This record gives sequence, structure tokens and C-alpha cells, in this order.
Amino acid sequence: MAIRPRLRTSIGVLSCLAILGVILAGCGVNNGGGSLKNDFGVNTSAKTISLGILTPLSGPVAAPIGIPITKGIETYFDAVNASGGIDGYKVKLVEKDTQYNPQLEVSAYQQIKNQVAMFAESLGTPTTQAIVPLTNNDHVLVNAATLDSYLAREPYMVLIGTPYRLQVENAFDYVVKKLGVQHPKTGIIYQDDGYGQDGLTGYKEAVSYYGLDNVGEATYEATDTTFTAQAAQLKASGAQYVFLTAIPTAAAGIIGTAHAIGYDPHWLLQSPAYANGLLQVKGLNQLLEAEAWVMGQGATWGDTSVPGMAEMLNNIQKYAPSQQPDGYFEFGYTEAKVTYAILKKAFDNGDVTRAGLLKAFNSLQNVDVGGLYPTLHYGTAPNQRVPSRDSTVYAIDPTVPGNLKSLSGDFTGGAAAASQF
Amino acid sequence: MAYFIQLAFAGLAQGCIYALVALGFTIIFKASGVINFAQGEFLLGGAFVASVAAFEWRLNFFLAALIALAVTILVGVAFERFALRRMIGRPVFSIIMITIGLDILIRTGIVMTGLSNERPPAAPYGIAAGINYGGVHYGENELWTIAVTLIVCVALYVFFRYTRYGLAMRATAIDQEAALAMGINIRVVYMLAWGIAGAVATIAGIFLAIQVTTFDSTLGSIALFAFPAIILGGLDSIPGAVVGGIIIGVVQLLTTGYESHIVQFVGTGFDTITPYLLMIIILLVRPYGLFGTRKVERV
Amino acid sequence: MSEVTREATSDAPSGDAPTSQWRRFLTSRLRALLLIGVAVWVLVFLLGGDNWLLILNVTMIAAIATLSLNVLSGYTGLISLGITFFMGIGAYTAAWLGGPPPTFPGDPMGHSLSIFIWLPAAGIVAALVGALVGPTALRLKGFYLAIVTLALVFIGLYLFKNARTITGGPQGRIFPGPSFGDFSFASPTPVFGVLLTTNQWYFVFLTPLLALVALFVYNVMRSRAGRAFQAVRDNETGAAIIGVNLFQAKMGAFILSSFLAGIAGALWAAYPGGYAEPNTWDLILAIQFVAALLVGGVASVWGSILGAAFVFGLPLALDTFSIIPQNTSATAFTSGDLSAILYGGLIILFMLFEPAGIIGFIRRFQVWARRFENPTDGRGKGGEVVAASEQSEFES
Amino acid sequence: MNDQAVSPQLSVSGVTVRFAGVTALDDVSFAVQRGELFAIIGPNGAGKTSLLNVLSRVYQPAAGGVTFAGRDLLKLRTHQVASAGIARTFQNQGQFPLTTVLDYLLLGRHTHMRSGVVLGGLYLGPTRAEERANRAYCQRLLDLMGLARVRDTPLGSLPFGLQKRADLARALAMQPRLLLLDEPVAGMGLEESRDMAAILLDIKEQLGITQILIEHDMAMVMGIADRILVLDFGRVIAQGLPSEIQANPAVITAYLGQEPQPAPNPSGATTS
Repeated sequence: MAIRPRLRTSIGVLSCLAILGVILAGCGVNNGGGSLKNDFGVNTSAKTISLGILTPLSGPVAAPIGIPITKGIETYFDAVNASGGIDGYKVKLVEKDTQYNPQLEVSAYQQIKNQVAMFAESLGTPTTQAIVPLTNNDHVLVNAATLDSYLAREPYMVLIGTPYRLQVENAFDYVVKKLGVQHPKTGIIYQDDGYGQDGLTGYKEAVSYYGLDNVGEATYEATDTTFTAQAAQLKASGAQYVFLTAIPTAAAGIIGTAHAIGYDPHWLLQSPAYANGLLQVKGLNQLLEAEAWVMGQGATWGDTSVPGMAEMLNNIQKYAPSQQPDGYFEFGYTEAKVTYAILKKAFDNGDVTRAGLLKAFNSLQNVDVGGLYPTLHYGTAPNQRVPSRDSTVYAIDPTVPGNLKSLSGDFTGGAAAASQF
Repeated sequence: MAYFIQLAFAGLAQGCIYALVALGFTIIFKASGVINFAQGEFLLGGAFVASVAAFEWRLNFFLAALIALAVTILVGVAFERFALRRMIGRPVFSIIMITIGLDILIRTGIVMTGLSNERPPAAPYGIAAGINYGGVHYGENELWTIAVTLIVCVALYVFFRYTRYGLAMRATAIDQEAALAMGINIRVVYMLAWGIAGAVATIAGIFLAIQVTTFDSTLGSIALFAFPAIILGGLDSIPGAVVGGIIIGVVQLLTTGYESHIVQFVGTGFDTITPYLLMIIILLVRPYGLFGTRKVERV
Repeated sequence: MSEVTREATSDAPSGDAPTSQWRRFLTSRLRALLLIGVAVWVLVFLLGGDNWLLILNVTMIAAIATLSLNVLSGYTGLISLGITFFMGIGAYTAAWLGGPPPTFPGDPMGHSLSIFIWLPAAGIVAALVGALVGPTALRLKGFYLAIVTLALVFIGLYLFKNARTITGGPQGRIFPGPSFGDFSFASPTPVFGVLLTTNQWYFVFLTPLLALVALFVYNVMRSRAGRAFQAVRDNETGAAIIGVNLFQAKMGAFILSSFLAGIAGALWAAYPGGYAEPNTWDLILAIQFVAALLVGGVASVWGSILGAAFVFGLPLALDTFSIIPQNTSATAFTSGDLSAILYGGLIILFMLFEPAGIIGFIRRFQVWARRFENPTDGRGKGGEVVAASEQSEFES
Repeated sequence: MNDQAVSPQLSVSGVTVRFAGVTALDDVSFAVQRGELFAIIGPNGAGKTSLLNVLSRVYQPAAGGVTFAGRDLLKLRTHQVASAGIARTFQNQGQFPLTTVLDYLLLGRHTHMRSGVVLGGLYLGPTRAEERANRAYCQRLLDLMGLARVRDTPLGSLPFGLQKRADLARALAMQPRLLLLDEPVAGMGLEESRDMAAILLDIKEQLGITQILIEHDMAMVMGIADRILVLDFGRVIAQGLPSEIQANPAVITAYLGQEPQPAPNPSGATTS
């Protein structure tokens, strides 16, 4: 019974607090809010503009992909800031570790979205797709470090480079048009997830466009530890050209196992399927050099005849002297150039609100990245928002920096040019 | 036909790897009534240490393998000594969880070395080595996997059947109190169990790493397919673990190999659940697995 | 205060003389609820920042899922590693009913119905699936049950990946957030002149929801059904001899657990991203909930909530307010690695040194504290009871 | 009315139980009248507990029949025995260490309560009333058994004697017509066992509940039992009034642990 007075007082005190809470909660929100009117991430007194970066800095994906791409972005903006920034505004990068985990990506996004004008990087397909609904609500641009073609539909996604889907189509354009192999027996082995689906879509388009003789489609699971079934299946099908939409370990497993059971077709690798680490494996390196072509894009590392490459190498000396030749670094550096182009245009229009940035992005049309990548195109319709449709077919050659030697030079196949998004 | 044989052969090899992992599970379970969810990471750890020894320290294969064995055995024994021994008689759930804790620590540790991407495996022979016969390739690695698994099984049989500690372990598995009364040193039994489990996991890891050509920190997830193996064979049956493992391996390879024929009915990734479906069917018929023993309820 | 928490945390029904019991229980519960409700608002006001709200919201959704696991494993002793399977079922039910209709060909289905339909539906469908799976799973015990529920997770992943028209296949799909008529949490409009952010709306919505779920579970466990569950956990044969229908009890727990898991799943997919691919419902997530249950303390409502905060809230907090700079130059040790190590290490330490979980620790502290403030506590109640009743119905 | 008086409440005929060749019970037959305190004694391993396990449907007999109050007990499933009106105490405690004494009694009320998961979770009027009523019921029982002080103590932390007493209270809370007592005073001190004996007699006289008592403690059994059945190696070797049993040579030999000679079934001792 001794409770009741204590109860009454506590109710009294606490309900007062509650009311106070309600009121202040209300106020607390108004100046925090998600409204479009405010500028985000621009500090006019300190003359800085902040950009967000969502990338794995820990976990398995960090070392091979996350960190080099981000280093590329950092290096470029270090150079920009050193040369006085954009209209006198220094660029500040707000980086968050996503561990390549959609849940963490979303929370990282939520944490920094109000501190940044736009996102200079969001790495990964599942991770980036996880924040798409949010970006549409917050009307914030995201420079997506992924080649998933589905994102071309999203108005706030800035893509760099040729989508996986078109890489596949260009690969078979090379086989049919450049090498002149008519109706080759072809197959594909793809990872059973969103990435693999994009490759498969491209493969199906290529089959119908180039009249390929599609003899085998096989999938593998991320958890698979033996590839004999897939290899044997393709061997039985007799495919001469097999495309791999895979991750490096799986690609290695497939190529190695296939060779072991006496099956050595031409392997066409989606860009993420190759990693220099594979060359360490006894026997596999010869196989890769002999049979594998890697789809990709961009100037060969160290080719200073390309102005962009010369500039990049020069900046690497200044700001990232320890950087090894790395395609992902080049990708990040190029990505940063596009971000810069958007910001520059927005500053020229005198409007760096998110609305202004979107306007700037939609009116970009072409971005010249100094030949690092071919000129990138942007627009408002999904088809225009696919930045480039060309690819380069590389051979694997340990004698050249980056271990990739261009076989075809940049080209856009008919299927890639025609494909709809 | 050659196609089928090729798959069956690969399935047998894969099954042997499952069997080795399953053996680890079963031996620990029989000795101390614990299911070690970190078994998969023991496998990864073994393969990883061997690879690092071979490629970073440039040691020859057999030395690297020995180091790997030593490390995993040590980790296993230490974990038993310092963590699990306090957990005897605790709820099943807590025991599962503490081994999962170890699992997380091992994997994170390996990732943090920064050496875990596209690891080249420590291997005594090239990737294509093997015999070709009747249009089927009998890979050297697969052959060795099968042979070594056989040797391990025989060795374990002899150990449990004829050696002092082997008998002690069997006695403990049957009735711990009685074993204690007979003056058997339970601590040694536990340590042995975890040591053996670590060793077989490492052997499995080294062969598996070679089989996948290059590996990364996800290699340990193979243990998830050893679970259906042990349930299939019966948690407390060592032959059951081997048989279960081989059944799972063969069935899985065949499903993958013929998936394209039935893809419109079953969709993709059917091979990832066939082991579990098989397990569930068996459990419905025999709730204690093929070779497992049923416990009697007492009031 | 200690009074309240004792009442609220004690999973045994608060045993009082029948006369005063109802009043005591009411007042203490009233106070507990008030304190919680008010603490909530004070929190909103003190740390209304989106970062904190995000952490709290995620924790609350996770707490609902942990409670669901607690019903099955903590109270009834049926080990399950398969909670994400039922969460997935609930999530996709919600998505199918509440999700946006397809914009591009090949997009998954959605009927954009209101939350009042899709949230309950998520629970009900999950419960139905639970009722379907239950009879098979419940024939098994211990590790066997654990492995079979683990199998459920993989079967779920396979189904989710292949049922494209509902799940969007490997690409994943968009999930609905709460919306009433033309008002939606995703893009809130001012209400009574106050504009709350999305996170704040979720906060306002999730707090009472969690309170309701917690209260429901607490009530079940202090009434007939819950006593049966716990009896089954402690000794099946004994429970049967006392008259508990084992199958009924187990199914009851299984279905209730599935229902809650379904609701939690729908919210987990909706917040904060509103997008999920099939792999969201994997074993790693399921194991996180097991960790939450065990670290928090089994068979305790508060334990589940604290456990969820520990396993899901703490890493987010670490990540949000990490002193370790997150950039490419921070070499070996990032906050990601830190929380992974903490996660693994703390699980081991808890299992070793605090098997009763956080709640066990708190309880011991309370006992100590109560002794400290009045040494005669606990005996006093017994005494008053002895006096309470004179004649028994046995005489007549 | 009076034909009930004649026909026994529980009759066991030719019950036989085997485990993997071992015969735990061999053709056991006996009958218990309503309101009787019927004791079953015998040396360790004589099959006493197995017999109780048959009566509470834990063991399925290989042969024989059991009828309780006119219905075939062997047709029921374990949990249905309780609702049929048979309650049982456990020989060794510790099955429910975490449960408080009050909860344990409420668990005993299980078959007398209705609310399920949903009603319980909502905890609205009817459920609440039911809970309160049964709480009150158990409270009175606790007072009667002198357990009120330990009402909120978990069984696990009670002394053995009190655990047994709580267990009996739980069995009574089930409002049984037949009470099976599995060694109620085993491991108790003289004082405690005397109390227990008194309680059993109270149950008999005040509640008129039929009791089947399994016990080692001869003195106690002889003191309170109406009739006694002696088991040895799973077989009935004697049956009758305490005085008859004390005089029975077969019983004496069995208890002195000599070779049990085939004792003639003391037909004079058997009722009906």
C-alpha cells in the first residue's frame, strides 16, 4: 500500500517530463529535419562542401575493392583541394565502413546523409540497392560504384562505366564480329544472385542478337566448394566460348576444375571475376594467360600517352605514393572526376542544394574523363543514364603493369548499343 | 555415362571432405556431448595457415601442412581446456553459442590479416594432375582425398578399438560417471577429442582448398553441409558420420550436375537444400538417424 | 523503481494474497508502463538525433524478434536456429500486400495496402506456416531440432530466391513502410504543426508495439499456457503426468513464436532501408537473435529487450560514435573489425561467466539492493499470507 | 451407490512389463477400493516404480489391463490420466527447479483451468478471474500444508523434505480421485516422515481420496496402510492387511534377501 503515494508523485513528475519531451521533440526536429529547402553539407563560412562515401573498409571486400576505389577518390580530391578546390570550396569526404553489408550500409547512410551534399561513392550492388528507396525520398545523388544495369532506372544513381549486362554483349561481339567466329557454341556460368542475373540478361540478349549457339547455362552458389558439376556440364555441352559472371575464387575454381577434367574453352570473364591474386596459383596462371579474356574498360595503367592517365600517375606520386597498379583505383579516380563535374556545374549554376545538384547532373550530357574511360554520357531517361556502352577485351599478361593487356581497344558492340534499360 | 561417373567420383571426393568434417563433429559430441559449430573455421584455419606457411614463408608443402595441423590442434585443445570444460552440463543452446563465438573470432582474425582474399592453396601437385580413363578424369587431389579419408577412418578405428585412450574415449561416450569411477581421466579424453577434431578438420581443409583452386574466408561454410551428414548418420555414430557425409556429397553433385534438366521445376540452387531435404526425410523415418542410438526416457 | 523492475522482470506471476494481488499488479504495471512510456519521450527529447533513433528503432524491432525466439527456446526449451525463415515469410507477406505495384515489367507484385492489413497478415501467415512445419519439427529434440531448424533457413533462402513474383528473386525487392491513407512514414507531412522525421515516426510507432508484444508474452508466461510451456522445458514426462498435453503446448509456443517472428520480419525488412534481397534472411542473422536471447537472459521479457540492445544496438552505436576514424588510412583495425571481435569475444565471455545473461546480473544486483534497503523483505510477504486465510474448503 | 462400494475403483489385472528381455512386472493383479490407503512395498528393483509408471501411462504394459472408475486406463494418453482423476507425486524431486512453490501448485491446476495462449496473453476478465480463483485455491492449500512461507521460493532451493511436501500439495491441487505416492517419506528425517504420515491420514479421512503408496519405510506403511501388496522381482508375493503381511513368511524371506521360494498366493488375504 506504500506504493500509492509514490505512484502518484511519479506519475505527476513523469507526465510533466513527458509533455516537455513532446514539445522539445517537436522543436528538436524542425531544425534537424529532412526538408529539401536546406543545403546539406555545405559550409559557406569555412568554404567546404562535404561528400559521403559508403564503402567496405573492413571485411573480405575491403582490401581487394573497397579500399583501392576509395583511395582513387581521395587522391583525386586531394589534388582538387590542393589546386584551390571548386570555386574556392574545399571538398571534405565523410567516409563510413559498410562491411559490404546492406543493413550497415543503410545505417551508415542514415548517419551521414544530412552532413553531405551528395554521395561520392556507394560500393556494391546489394548494398547500393538497399539505399535506393531512401535516396529517392531524400532526393540525394549517389555515385554508385557498381555496374548493375538495374540501377540505370534510378534517377538519383550516378553510374560509371559499362554495366555487366553490356560487358557480356560486347564480349560476344568481339568473338563474332572481331574474330569472325560465326554461330559459336557458347555457354555461361553465373553466380546465383543479382550480379549473376545481370550477366545472364546480357548473355540472353547476346544469344539472340549474334545468333550464338547457346549450348549450356549453369549456376553456382556462393557457398559451393566444388565446380566439377558445372565444368562437366559445360564440357558435355561442348561450348567453345564460356562466359563467367563470377567472383575471382569461383572463376579460378571453374577454370581449374574444367582444365583438370580436360575441358579448355575460351573463358570470357566479367570484370569482377578477375583478380591479380589468381596468378599466384601454380598452373592456374598459365591457364589464365592462355585461355582467359577479361572484360573491362579504361586506359591501360602507365600508358602516359593518355592525358588522364598521366595526370593520375602524377597525382599518385604526390598523394598516394604507395599505390600499386590497380583497376579499381582507376575506377574510383574516374568516379571522382564525374562527381567533380556535377559539383562544378552546380557551383556554376550557383545552386548546390540537392535539387540543384540533380539539375546539374541531368544537364551534364557528356563528361570527358581525360581518356581514363571513354567520354561518359548522362541524361534523364534510363537509356541515357547508362554512362557508357563500350568495353575492352583484355588478355592476362604478367609482363604489363596491372597484368591486363588490351586486345581490342575500346569498342561498342551492336547488341550493347541497341540494348534497352 | 562418363558424365555420370565423373559426377559420382567428384561427389565421392566431396563426400569424403564432408565425412572428415562430420567426424570432427561426432568425435567431440561423443566425448563431451557438445556440437562444435566452429568446426568449419578449424577447416578454414587449417587451410589458411598451410597456405600462409607455403606462400608467405615459402615452406614446402609437408612442413606447411604439419604447422597447420599443429596450430589447429592447439587451438582446439586450448578452447576445450579454457572455455568448454566450464560448459559441461550447460544448456545445449549456450554450448552451441559459445562455439559460434569461437567461429566468429577465428574468421574475423583471419580476415584481419588481410591475406584472406584469393588465397592460393598449399599443394604438393598441380591442378590438372590425375589419371584419365574412359573419358573420366580421376584427379590426383580427389584420389588423395578419398585415400586419406580411408586411412583416417582405419586409423580412428584402430585407435578406438585397441589403444588405451581410444577405449577410454569409448567408455566415456557410453557412461561418463562409470568412466570416472574406472579412473579414466576425462580431461585427457576431452583434449584428445578436440585435438583429433582439429586434425581431421585441417586435413579436410587442405584438400578442399586444393579442390577449389583458390579460397577465401568463406571456406568454412562447408561445415553447414556436414550438419545434415551427421544427422543423417546419427549424431553419435562415427561410421554414420562417414556414410552420411559420402551420401550427401554424391547426392549434391548429382543434383548440381542434372539441375539444368529440371531447372524449370526446381529453380536454381536446388543443390543447396537437397542435403537438408534428405536429412529431414531420414529423420521422419528414423528420428535418431541411420546409425544413431535412441536414448530411453526416464521419470 | 526497483519495485517496478522487480514486478516487471519476475517471470513468475507476482504471487500475492488474492485480495491485494489485482490492485498491486495493476499499480505496479501501471507504473512500469508509465515509466517506460515516459522514458521513451524523454529519450526522444534528449537524444532525438536521427542517429540515436535509428539505433533504438532497430533495437526495438530486433527485440520483438528476440521475444519470439524467447517464447520458443527460452520458455519452452525448443531450440531453434530458424527464426529468420519465419521472419522472411512475414516480410514477403507484408511486401506482397503492402508493397508498391510493379513499375517495370518483371518487378515483384505489390498491392500497396495499409499497414493495418499487412502487419497483422505478416504475423498470421507466418503463424500458419509455423502450424504447418511444427508437427514435423517438434518430433525432435536438442541438437536434432537445432539442425532441422537450421535446415529451414536454407530451404527458406532457396524458396525466397526462386519465388520471383513475390520476392523479386536474387535482385531483391522494395518493402512497404507504415502508411495510413495518404500519410506515410517514408515522407512524413506535418501533424499538428509538428514535423517529425521518419525515424521519429517509427520511434513513436515501435515503442507501443514493442510494449504490447512484451506485455503479451509476459502475460502468457504468467498464466496457464506459459506455465505449461515452462513445465515442458523443465521436464516433459513430468509435465505430461501433471496433465500437460505436450503436443498442444509445443505447438502453442511454436505458433506464437512464428507469429511474432512474422511481424518482426515485416518490420525488419521495412526499416530502415525498405529494401531486402533473399540473403537478408540467412543463418548469420538467425544466430544474432540466438546471441541476443542468450546474452540478454533466457525466459525473461526484459532479457530479450536488453539482449537485442546489446547485440543489435551496441554495434550500431559503436559504429556511429566510433573514435576510430573510418577511412582508408585506418589500417588493420576499423570499427567494423572491432565490433566483430567484440561480438565473438563477448558471446564467449557471457556464456562462460554470466550464463543467466544480462538479466541474471541485474537480478542479482536487485536482490543485493533490496537486502540493503530492508533486510526483512520477502519474509514479510510470507507472514502476511499465513495470516490471510483461516478456513479451507477442504473442511466442508 | 452400494454397487460402487463393491466394485473396486482401480483394478489391475495381469499387468506385465518388459524392457529388452528383462521382466520388470510379471502378471501383477490387484484391486483398490474407493477411499482406501493401499500400500505397495518390496525391496529395491521389485518393480514398484514401474507399476506406478504403468498407472500413469509412462510405460506401456506388454500384457494385462487397468480399469479406473469403470474406464480402461490403457486407452488414455499420458496427459489424459490427470484429467481422469489420477495424480502422482515424484520419487526424486528436481524436475522443476526454477518453478516457485505457488507456480508449481498452479501448474497442478492445469487441467482445471481453461485459458490458452491467446486468452492468457490478453489477460482480460475471464482469464484474470480464473487465475485469481485458482491462486486463491492454491493459497489455501499452501496454508493447509504449511508451505505459505516458501510460496515464492523456487523448488530447487527448498530442502528435500519441503520439496516432497510441495510436490504432494501440487498433486492435491489437481483434485484427484486417486493419488499415487512414490516413496513420499524417502530420505526424510523421523520428524518429517511423521508429519507426512499425518498428512496422508488427513487426506484419507478429510478428503476421502484413494491413495496408492509406494514405500520402503515398513514401520510407516504398517502404521497407516489399510492393505498392503508386496512385490518381489516384479511378482506379487503377498497381499493383505498389515497384520497378515507382517506374518507372511514369503515377505520376510524377501526382505531378509534370501532366495525367494515360490510363495503360495495367500488367497485368504485377497479381498473380493
